[in-house]
Amino acid sequence: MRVTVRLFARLRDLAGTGELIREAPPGVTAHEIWNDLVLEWPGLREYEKTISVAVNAEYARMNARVSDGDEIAFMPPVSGGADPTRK
Amino acid sequence: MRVTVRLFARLRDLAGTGELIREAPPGVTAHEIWNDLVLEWPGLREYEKTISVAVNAEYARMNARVSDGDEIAFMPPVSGGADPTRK
Amino acid sequence: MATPLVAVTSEPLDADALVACVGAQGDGAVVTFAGLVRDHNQGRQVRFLEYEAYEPLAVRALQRIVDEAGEMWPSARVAAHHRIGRLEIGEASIVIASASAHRGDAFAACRYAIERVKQIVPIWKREHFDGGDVWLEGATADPEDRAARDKAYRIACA
Amino acid sequence: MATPLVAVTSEPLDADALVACVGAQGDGAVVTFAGLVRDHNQGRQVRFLEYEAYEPLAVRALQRIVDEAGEMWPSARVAAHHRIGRLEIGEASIVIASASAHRGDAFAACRYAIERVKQIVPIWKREHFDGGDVWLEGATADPEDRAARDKAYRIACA
Repeated sequence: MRVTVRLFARLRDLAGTGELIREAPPGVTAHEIWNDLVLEWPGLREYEKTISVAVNAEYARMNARVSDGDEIAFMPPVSGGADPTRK
Repeated sequence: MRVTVRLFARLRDLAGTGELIREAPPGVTAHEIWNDLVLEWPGLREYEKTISVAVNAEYARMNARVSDGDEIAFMPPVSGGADPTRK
Repeated sequence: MATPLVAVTSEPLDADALVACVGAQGDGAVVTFAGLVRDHNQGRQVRFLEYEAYEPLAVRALQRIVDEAGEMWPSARVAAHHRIGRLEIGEASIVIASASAHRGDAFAACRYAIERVKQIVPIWKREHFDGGDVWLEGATADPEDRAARDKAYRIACA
Repeated sequence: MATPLVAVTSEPLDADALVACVGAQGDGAVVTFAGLVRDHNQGRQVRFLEYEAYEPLAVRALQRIVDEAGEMWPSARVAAHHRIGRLEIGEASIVIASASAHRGDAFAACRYAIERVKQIVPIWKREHFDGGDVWLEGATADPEDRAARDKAYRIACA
């Protein structure tokens, strides 16, 4: 099956792309997709503990199973608003 | 000596005037002026414990001594702003 | 003409002008409060309100509040305008703006200011309702009352 | 066209439009919060900011926040718009408006909303400063995190 992976902000910079298509076996979890990304772009590893994940534009858990055609988004810690955000 | 007395909001309604000139002996206190007003308009008496006083547009105490030409303002409890004010 | 930080006016209030006069490039947070005339109060159908002020003292009291807020939250700048005269339902009788680099200070200073306005600014409202009118009375104004000031500070939850 | 309660937009934000869309005649208090781009951060001279969003999820997260605030302060109605794209110094990246019959609720709901925006809305800012740029990162977004929500509620000091 095929899923669309979305990457945002610094994750996008590290991977050099904000959107990619991945082939994955049925029953794969978001976490397994993430692990594949880390193999390809080791710089992503530092986000292992701090990313959020969404499936089809709804927040999900890393152990969520994804289906053919799903959009899986990985997101670094958020920084909306205007006043200082501590790194 | 002569002083100008200012009355606001319901005090003004009770006295039927917002401004009056009073003759008073030197050394008179704001409280003595108030007492004179209450003699004239007994309806003011209910404000004895809740009025504020200002001398020459500065908050003062009821025992403040006033001078010739001073403006003495007596003010009921305030109700600025917009949302409900409990009576 | 520059908008003054404090004013008592019979003209409609302009929140944007207040924001402009407290805002500066160093600030990350701007909080405004507007108090609007409600169409009901204590079960009465309100027709309109009429505000009266002891103007020179009201302006001084507003300035005192702005200064107090600046002492307590030095990063914040506060402006406050109160309207007087006849106000229709939905119109703003008071607008306060507060700017700070820190949103917590901007919120606290704004909240503190409205609490203090209701404590110490010599302004009164007469409610005209279906069937009559009544002067509303809240707090005995005493700017030196430490307990009142402390209460406003606690409510501001700094 | 009616202003939506929540939005993620590249257009300049309009606080007055937000106030209009939460305001109603029964309300006595309207509180707004605007977050402005600061000209400095952590000792760096900021040139401009660039905001990026995962838009469909950001809109849902804003809606969630508006709903949460409405549950906690049933008298309050909240609207929140976040801007994305390039923002210059002094421009508003977020505007929140809150209306209630009670000023305490209006303040609390507005403050709660901005705290939650910073916790769970998938928006990121890249700071362009003299000499480079850097992505700023704050909180790991987890709308189900009860501790984060409780923290926002405590800060709102209801």
